[in-house]
Amino acid sequence: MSDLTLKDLYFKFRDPTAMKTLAELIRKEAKGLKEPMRVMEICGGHTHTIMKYGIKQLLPENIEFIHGPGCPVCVMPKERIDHAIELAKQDGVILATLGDMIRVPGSKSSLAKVRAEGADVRPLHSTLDVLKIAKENPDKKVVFFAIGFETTTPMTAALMERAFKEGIKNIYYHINHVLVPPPMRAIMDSGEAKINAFIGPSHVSVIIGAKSYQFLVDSYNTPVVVAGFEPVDVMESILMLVRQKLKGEPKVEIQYKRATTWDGNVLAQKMIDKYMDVRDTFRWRGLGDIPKSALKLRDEYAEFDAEKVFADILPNEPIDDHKLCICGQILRGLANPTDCKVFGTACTPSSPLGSCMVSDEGACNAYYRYAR
Amino acid sequence: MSDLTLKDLYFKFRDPTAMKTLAELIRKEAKGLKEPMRVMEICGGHTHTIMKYGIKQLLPENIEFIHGPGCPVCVMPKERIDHAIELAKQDGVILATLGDMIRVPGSKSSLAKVRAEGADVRPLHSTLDVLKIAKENPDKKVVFFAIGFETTTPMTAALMERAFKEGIKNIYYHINHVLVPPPMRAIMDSGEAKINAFIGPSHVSVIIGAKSYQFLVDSYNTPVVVAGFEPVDVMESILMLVRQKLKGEPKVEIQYKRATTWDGNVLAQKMIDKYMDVRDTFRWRGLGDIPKSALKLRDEYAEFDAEKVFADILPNEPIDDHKLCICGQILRGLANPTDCKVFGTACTPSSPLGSCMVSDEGACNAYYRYAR
Amino acid sequence: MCLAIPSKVLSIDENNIAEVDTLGVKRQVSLDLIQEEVKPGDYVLIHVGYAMGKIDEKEALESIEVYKMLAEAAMEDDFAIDPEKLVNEDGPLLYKPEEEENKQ
Amino acid sequence: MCLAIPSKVLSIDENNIAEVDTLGVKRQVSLDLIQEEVKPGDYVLIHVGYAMGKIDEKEALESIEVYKMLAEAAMEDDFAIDPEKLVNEDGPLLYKPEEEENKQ
Amino acid sequence: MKITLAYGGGGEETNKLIHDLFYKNFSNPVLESAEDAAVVEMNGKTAFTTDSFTVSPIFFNGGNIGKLAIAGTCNDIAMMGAKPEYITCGFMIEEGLEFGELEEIVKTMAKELEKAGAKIVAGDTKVVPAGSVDKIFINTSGIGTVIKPGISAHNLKKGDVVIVSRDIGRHGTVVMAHRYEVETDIESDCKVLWEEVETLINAGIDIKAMRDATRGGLSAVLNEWADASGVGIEISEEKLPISDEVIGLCEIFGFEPMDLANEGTFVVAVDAKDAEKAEEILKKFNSSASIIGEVTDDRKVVLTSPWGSKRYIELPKGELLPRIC
Amino acid sequence: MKITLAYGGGGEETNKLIHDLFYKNFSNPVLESAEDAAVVEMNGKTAFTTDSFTVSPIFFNGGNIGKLAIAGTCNDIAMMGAKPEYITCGFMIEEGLEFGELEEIVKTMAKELEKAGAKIVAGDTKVVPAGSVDKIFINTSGIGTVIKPGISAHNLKKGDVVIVSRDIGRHGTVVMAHRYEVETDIESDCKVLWEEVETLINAGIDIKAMRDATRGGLSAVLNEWADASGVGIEISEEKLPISDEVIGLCEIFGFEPMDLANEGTFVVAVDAKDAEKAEEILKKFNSSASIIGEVTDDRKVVLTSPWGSKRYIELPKGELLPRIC
Ligand code: SF4
Ligand code: SF4
Ligand SMILES: [Mg+2]
Ligand SMILES: [Mg+2]
Ligand SMILES: [Mg+2]
Ligand SMILES: [Mg+2]
Ligand SMILES: [Mg+2]
Ligand SMILES: [Mg+2]
Ligand SMILES: [Mg+2]
Ligand SMILES: [Mg+2]
Ligand SMILES: [Mg+2]
Ligand SMILES: [Mg+2]
Repeated sequence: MSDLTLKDLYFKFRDPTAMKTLAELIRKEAKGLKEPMRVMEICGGHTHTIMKYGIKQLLPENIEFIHGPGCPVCVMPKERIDHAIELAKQDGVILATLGDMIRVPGSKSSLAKVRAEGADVRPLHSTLDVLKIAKENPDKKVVFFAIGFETTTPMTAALMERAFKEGIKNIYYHINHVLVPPPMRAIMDSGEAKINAFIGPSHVSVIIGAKSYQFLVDSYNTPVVVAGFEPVDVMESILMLVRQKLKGEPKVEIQYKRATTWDGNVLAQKMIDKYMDVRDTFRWRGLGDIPKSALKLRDEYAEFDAEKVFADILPNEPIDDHKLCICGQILRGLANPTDCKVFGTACTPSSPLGSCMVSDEGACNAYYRYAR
Repeated sequence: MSDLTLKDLYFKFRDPTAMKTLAELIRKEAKGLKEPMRVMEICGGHTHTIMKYGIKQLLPENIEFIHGPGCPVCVMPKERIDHAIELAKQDGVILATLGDMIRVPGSKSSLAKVRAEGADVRPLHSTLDVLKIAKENPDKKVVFFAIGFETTTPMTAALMERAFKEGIKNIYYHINHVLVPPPMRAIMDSGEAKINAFIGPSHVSVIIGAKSYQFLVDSYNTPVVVAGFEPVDVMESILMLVRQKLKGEPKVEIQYKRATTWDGNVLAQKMIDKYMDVRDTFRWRGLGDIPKSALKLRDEYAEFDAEKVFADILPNEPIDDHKLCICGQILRGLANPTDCKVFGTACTPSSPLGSCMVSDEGACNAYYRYAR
Repeated sequence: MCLAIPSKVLSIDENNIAEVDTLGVKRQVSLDLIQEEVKPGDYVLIHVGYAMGKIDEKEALESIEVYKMLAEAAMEDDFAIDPEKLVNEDGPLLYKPEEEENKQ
Repeated sequence: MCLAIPSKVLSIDENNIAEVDTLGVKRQVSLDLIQEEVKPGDYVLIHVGYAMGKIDEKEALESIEVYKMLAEAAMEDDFAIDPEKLVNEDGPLLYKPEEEENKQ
Repeated sequence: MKITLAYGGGGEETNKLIHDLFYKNFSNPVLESAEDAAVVEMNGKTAFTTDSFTVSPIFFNGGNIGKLAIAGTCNDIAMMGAKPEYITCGFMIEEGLEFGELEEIVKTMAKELEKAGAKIVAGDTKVVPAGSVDKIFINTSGIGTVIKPGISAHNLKKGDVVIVSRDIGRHGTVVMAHRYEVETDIESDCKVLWEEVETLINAGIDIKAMRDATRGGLSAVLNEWADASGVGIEISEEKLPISDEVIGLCEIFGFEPMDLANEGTFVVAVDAKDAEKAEEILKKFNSSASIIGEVTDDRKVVLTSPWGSKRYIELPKGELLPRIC
Repeated sequence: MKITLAYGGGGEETNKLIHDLFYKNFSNPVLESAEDAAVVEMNGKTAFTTDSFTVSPIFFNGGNIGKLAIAGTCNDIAMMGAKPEYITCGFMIEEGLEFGELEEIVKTMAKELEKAGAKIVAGDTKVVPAGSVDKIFINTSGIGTVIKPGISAHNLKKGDVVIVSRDIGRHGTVVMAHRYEVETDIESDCKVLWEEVETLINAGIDIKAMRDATRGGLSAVLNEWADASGVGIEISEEKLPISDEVIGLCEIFGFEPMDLANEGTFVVAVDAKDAEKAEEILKKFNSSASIIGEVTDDRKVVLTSPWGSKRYIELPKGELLPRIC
């Protein structure tokens, strides 16, 4: 076996012949399926891969995708987006957040708009940049609006660790980290979506480990394959799901073996646990209240918790989606973007009505960009 | 007599017929002078009027002008210009000063240059703006670089009065206010300049009163006419000096009666006295050390005295003029700008070698602009 | 620093700040350095944001009157002016004895 | 937030910051979240400024090998692939029994 | 509504801005063909010029930056005896500018273009992050066919007469008044001058040189002419038209009216035989138009006072700063 | 030495800058005549265009803002089948810019002009207070005689072949790498393209449309063409030339190479019969030149993957922001 090169890690997993071969294998083997396979890809990254690489076009009709609530921007309710906007508008506050947040519309504005009005909003590519911003602006309050699933949560914790170690006291954390398993359970419990197979997230799983999906097998008898994020990964995972179906023995399998283990990144898990604990409940956009589905700062860090420090300026009334928007149903696996009446007309990536149209990972956005 | 209009105050004192008539009268009467009349106009404002309105061209050959040290920018030694520059370069300092100071070269740079390099320098038109700047920038130290003869000094005092009344604590004062009578005495004592008549300043006199020049009559037997700043004022004053000469009775006369009195603005004098007292000595550019010729903040305001607060960063070594520059002689009344070898060649208003070329009031500048 | 500008007072506010007019250009200046009463319509000399003195209208008008007489005399003689003719009730024009009185 | 990028470690400094290369683009990332030893030449997954996991080279190469065999089989049959022919010493390709073992 | 960075991305929002605002107001087929470059028919001598407009404030008494941008470039073309025909326009916009302000600027430009009889045929829009530009800069460039060739700053001869088209220093006064926070009702002279120029040309005036007295004011024009033609120019102070407010502002800040910028005022040098006729024509457009002096051979620009004193007029120097001395 | 506000006053210092820097480097008689507008001779169809350059950083791998300013405007002219001839140049400079930096920019411009065979005939310089512009903006406008008429975005017909002149996304990669503080050795493609265009014209290639794929990248060009001509365009992903570093940057930040800006890369649509000849010519200038697809009639821009899946290519939307999702 020759040595691995960096290019291999990209291009070998986008190999055209492998794609065509896997498509042929899936088409052949899927003929044996007794009922249509309704696969939910949990992660928005996979939604993106499926749309960008036209994977649906390679699959037979009895394999269907249901897009899961796997975009952290899309599942944030408007009142929390409003928090980011309110915080950014405060004098003396620099709001730092991941680039994806900049365009998301809250109830009245967006970070892009308040920035145009003079707010100091910094789109980050690396959480480490927050340290730099805080050091360069000692007289400002830097609010880090932290968002993301378990993939991103450890980086927030690691940032806190480093900030405390360096004695930096002007960073405030607004924690919007959500968890993948609870909404899965909620969707399966409601039973509406009729999902009978799962593609498990790539990078969430690197952190939490494949074991975290065992409950889907145990409680709902549904197969799970933890898949890589390249097109070949997804195709291979589909094939693995088909084969599980044919064999009739659901289990959690890992296709993404080059990066995922059964137990995940234990150090990262500990780091999260040090700084954050689970909220009693959290309101998801489209899905409503889900118990124990999100994280918050531990009480001992209350003085750095932006939700507490800025409590008096943060609105907390729940704000519902635009009446015509069916993001909620899409996020629950009950509808496709194309079912929405305003998809591509009143709602486009440049003037989105709902959150699924905003983020590049959102189902509506991905449909708009790649498959209208 | 009809009512006075604002336009009268300008245009009646620039009246062409009056100018021509006065010229004719002066020409006629000056024929009787026994020796050439060597008139020093003390104030740079008069230098400006004389050059701009071509007054020399209207006078007979036996009336000569000698330009006095009456430009406060020109008489500031380079080490004090360097103070302004050093202060402007400090982090967290806003340097506010009158517009005239911006281009003056210090030993290595100028306020215009350090501003181009990022320093926060504010050219003021009104001292009151300092209050506004200080209020808008509570986290900055606003240094007011105060410069000027007795005309301008009361405004610095009035600024301090108002700042203290309003409880503004972030203004620091760098006092460069100089006095008119002491250099007059120094020049007369040296005897080199052979001055036998004076045109007294317009606006300095509004503050200090015409009485302040009585010593020139008493000690040096030299006539003084306090003149307005318009061309007709200057012409009338020349005529008055000629007539004093003819009569042989030197005294202090006021031509500028519409604004000057014998005692001056007593309130302004008190205001100065409240905040400032006289320095033991002050180094004048070109004239050297002159005792009791400048003001400083009273000790009780030491905490707002920029010379004290920033003492450790302010250079104090005397810095001499460019070797070729004869500003010193010009300021002492011993030479004319055209006597300087580099006048109009190496030294021009856009790259001045000496201070007399910098300020619009400076003799070299006025010569360059109006009379090369 | 000797540029001071004659201006007309338009109004005065409760902080002793006057709005003044300079040939159609209006600005705010402080009257804190003037002891005498100032009222709208008065003329003041302005320097770096402050009125530094009132203008004595009578004196100004007198000067203007003298220049007018000068001009008239000049016109008559086509500028071949005879100083001796330039007199009014106070004596010779442009050189009035009252200056003496001021000194005490 | 699931975009994580395979990158090669070039060097590691005293603050546990690594310089990594992504197809010719170099940047600094923190190794604070990796328990295992990381050395230059290793491959890591990068997310928002941190390495979040090492890439198992053996597993990656195995996958690549399988895809290569797949491609060869496909070429032979002009994509009319017989799944039964896609086997190696471990059993059928793409569905290896060892997955079972991991679960404990 | 505020302009966000998205409007400068070159994508959907940029296109929207171009269509809904620019095409709508500047509407013409060449512009709307949206090619990389406009294609127009030109034949013979063609005047070509550019100016960038960075004025602060962007709205002022008598105009806005858009009016300036059209007048400025059309005037530079007109000054060469050419008819302003085709204009390009580059907007550099700060994130956060009010859409309504941009719209007002664009509408003003459209109105001025109509007066000039010119068309915008190509454009470019950039939106830059807050702090990277002060609200909006506009560049305009323009081309036009030379109707009367041979007009040049190099053409002045002794005895030619110099005329100014109206009272000087207005635009500079308006801008300085804003910058230094004094108030005045005076309006900028900002205006397209093609009509005046066309009338002079049609009347057969023997125009030697023309120049709009923009930045640097009348002083700059006269010095540049003297320099380019190797002549002197003597101006009579009495004849210089200047409004009271301009004098007032100059008194306050220690400026010279001749150094202040104009944006709709030009200087024209004509053969002496045509001077009065030219003055008369210009007076019809603005009654303050005036013969101000004549060309001499002593290579200096000289101002003569009403009492006969002379002084030099220099090219303005350095930044225009208020002085107290 | 730093540029101070005095250099923008329109007086002596401005003149010094113009003479010592601009005239010296851009030297030609029309420019040096220093009239209000340049007068040049044009005959027939004339391409006229403008662009403002606001790039940050002003110096980057493979060029600087000056190189961009010349290449950008010359290329827009060339894209109409016209020879870039006369250029105007407006500098908007922030007080405090290093004189040496300005000088380097100007020298680069002079070098690019020479390659393009074009001349700067008119210019304008503004210096604005610190904070009013980010270091320097440059506007260039240009005119040139159309050599091959009829090239237009409206001309595409089904069956025409689309060729890209080299690998895409380089300039955008260089700028984004700087903005988001990652390092790469890749150079911007920034370049004057007239030589390539002239060679195609001289070879008699039946060019339908040409466009340089600047802001908005290849995606914008293809969508604009489809829209203007009422056609579709189908591109093969396999044939798209993209360098590893561009892919690497896109992986990191979640961008699409087709959305990234180019500054010396153009797309040309030719009649199918000439496609291979055109590709061959372009390969002589850059070996990565490639036929990438063809014109269809379904009014969409479609990218076909190597395994036959199709997806739409949209006009890029909004600000290009790095994404984590
Ligand atoms: S298209 Fe827009 S409105 Fe419709 S579901 Fe998607 S995000 Fe909501
Ligand atoms: S011309 Fe210049 S160098 Fe000469 S005396 Fe005047 S200021 Fe000094
Ligand atoms: Mg183009
Ligand atoms: Mg121009
Ligand atoms: Mg112009
Ligand atoms: Mg453009
Ligand atoms: Mg601004
Ligand atoms: Mg001009
Ligand atoms: Mg263009
Ligand atoms: Mg272009
Ligand atoms: Mg210009
Ligand atoms: Mg800057």
